[in-house]
Amino acid sequence: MNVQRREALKAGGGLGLFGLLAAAGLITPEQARAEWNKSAFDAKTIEETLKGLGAGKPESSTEIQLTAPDIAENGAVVPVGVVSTLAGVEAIAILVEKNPNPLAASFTLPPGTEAFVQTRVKMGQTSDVYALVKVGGKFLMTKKEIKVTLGGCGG
Amino acid sequence: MKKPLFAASLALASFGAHAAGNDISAQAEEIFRSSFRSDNPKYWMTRLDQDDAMRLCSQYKDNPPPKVRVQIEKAQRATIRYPVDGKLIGDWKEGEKLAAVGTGGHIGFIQPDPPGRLRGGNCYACHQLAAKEVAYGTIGPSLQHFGKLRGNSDEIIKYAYDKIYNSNTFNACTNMPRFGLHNWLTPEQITHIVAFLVDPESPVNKD
Amino acid sequence: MADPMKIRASAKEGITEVKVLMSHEMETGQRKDSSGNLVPAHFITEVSAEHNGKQVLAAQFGTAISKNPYLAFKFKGGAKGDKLAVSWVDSKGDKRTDEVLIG
Amino acid sequence: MRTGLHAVLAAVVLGIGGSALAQGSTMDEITKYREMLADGNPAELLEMKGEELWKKPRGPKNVSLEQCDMGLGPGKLDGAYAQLPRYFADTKKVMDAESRLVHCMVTQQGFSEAEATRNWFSKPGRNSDIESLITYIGGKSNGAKIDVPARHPEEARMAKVGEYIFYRRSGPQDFSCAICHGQEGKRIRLQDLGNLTTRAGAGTAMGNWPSYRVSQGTVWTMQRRLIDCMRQARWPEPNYLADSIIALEVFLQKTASGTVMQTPGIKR
Repeated sequence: MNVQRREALKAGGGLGLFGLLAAAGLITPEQARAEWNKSAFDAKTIEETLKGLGAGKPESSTEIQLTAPDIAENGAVVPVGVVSTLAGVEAIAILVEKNPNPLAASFTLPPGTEAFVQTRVKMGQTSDVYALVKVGGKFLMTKKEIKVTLGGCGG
Repeated sequence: MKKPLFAASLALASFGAHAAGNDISAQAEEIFRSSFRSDNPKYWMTRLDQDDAMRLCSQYKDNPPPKVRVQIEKAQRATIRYPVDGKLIGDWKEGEKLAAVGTGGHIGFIQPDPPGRLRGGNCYACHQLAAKEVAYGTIGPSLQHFGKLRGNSDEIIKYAYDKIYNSNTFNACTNMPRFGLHNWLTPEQITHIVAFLVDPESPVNKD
Repeated sequence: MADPMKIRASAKEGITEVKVLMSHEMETGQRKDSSGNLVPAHFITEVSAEHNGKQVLAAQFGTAISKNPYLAFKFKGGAKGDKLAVSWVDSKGDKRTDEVLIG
Repeated sequence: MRTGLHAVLAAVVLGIGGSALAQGSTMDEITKYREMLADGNPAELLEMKGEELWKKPRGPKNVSLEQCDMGLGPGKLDGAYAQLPRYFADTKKVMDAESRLVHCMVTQQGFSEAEATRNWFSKPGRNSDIESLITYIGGKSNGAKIDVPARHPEEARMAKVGEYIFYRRSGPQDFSCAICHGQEGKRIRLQDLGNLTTRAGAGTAMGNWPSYRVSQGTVWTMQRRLIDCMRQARWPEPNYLADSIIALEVFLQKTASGTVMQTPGIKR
């Protein structure tokens, strides 16, 4: 790791990661994103979350695919991926409707990054999971239900 | 629930002396017993005690010869107790809850149950029951449509009650726990599970 | 200090695929400890990946991302031997950057 | 089938195949779930950490574990885990990977046994060096054949003790290991249960540990796995590194011998 960056990171304090990277000259100020989107992550319903993300009422689209199993063997780790065939996807978000805070993650994709992300989320119970995609300033979505099942030995 | 779960089985009348196994069993039992902390509460350690059925089943790797089998089944039948009011069929909704609960009864220092942890029958661990529960095990037979297929005659109800209370009555050394014998479930709770199995309104028979 | 990440980055037919495992507890703030007290939330909030210094992904995480987070993504370009760096920062200000060469 | 009524009931039961189709797709989805997790196993994080701990001078004597003899000679780790437990002449005991590792931490690094085993498993906010080290040591046998023939008289004795414990029933649920792990093709809820009395079944079970448990958020060692089986049987917990656990391991590894290890694994 580059020494200069290490120092910059150490000195970072309250700047936020992307502010920091900008300060270290690693990314341009345009690339430095907003601070962590507290209002969206703290939201308790899908509607509030969409509002927090500035997504309004997204239309559903068949050009977005949510890759996840229909059934999760355990809710602590549920693999979820989002892929889209749409060109110019700018952002992707993953929402779990019945979690205390639906928003699990949001991704900003600079030009050149494919509309493809995979991660793993926690699910407290069986729920609809939403994949939200921003393309050309417009929001689209798809959703699917993932069943969370119990194990046998009784915890 | 501080009462030893095991009280009932310890009180069982003994038949037959300690299994006369091969050389290794006495030594193995000693090694097993010495694996536990000496400061474990006494009632924890009673869970390592074996009644005659356990000892014989262990000795014969759960496949006892016919004579021993009959002996076990007869002795186990004598342990069954019924609710005071004699009613063997309860509330299927309560039974449905009990069938799904797999928690309870854990002891030890690493991950004991938190206070007030529910204890259930954990039926789905081994049996298919209501169609809507897809996460069921297959150690035991499917019990879906139990009542639909068998009706709810007194005979069937008593069979279901007895089987849950002491499974070894019908099948010595079966995998199924003896829920009533060990006070794991109360007679009343067993009647609820019986209702879950036989009541025509229960999701076991509806869907 | 935070434990290192495990990063795999491989270039194939003009596309680089990146897979990252981060070592982090990802406490939700809703779990109770053995004495019944809530354990405060502590989770990775932001992740950034750069290819030769140019950002190729920015992510924001909430508490619902699983313990020891996994993240995979793809970008156009990238050649064997290029640098790929991933950084994260968490809700307590802890941070970590690791770098690999694209293989 | 000891009574007439029971025979009738059993026959009815066998006739039920109603939702076999639906269940097929359930298991397909569970398979998909497991496949999606297999790529990017967080156990790799512990493996990295374990390697660092293995090579780093530590303890009162400030030496690394690189001269530790896991059974194939000092520092020889490749394939060592797959041949454990085994009899060690220097201690005159049958030891598994964990008891041997602790032995090295005590004799070579100078830790007391209490210090070495204090954090034998992790909890949120408390790391376990043993977990990381065993993940690393286990990983060094990935692809190796399990080979525990138990020919030494002490190993043979432990295998017999293990077999006894495997079938030993007690507790408020009448459990033994064999109840869940003595038959072919069974599941508890949706988790497949290996038949540990067969080579293939024991191989699948033994060859995947150490394994990352997604429900626990960490790697479980074989000691942890077996001690927790006993907890789930509603028994008290055996002590860490107890002979009864090592005996079970000898019995299971002997049965599994000839199968190939795929570790670290990832499980529910």
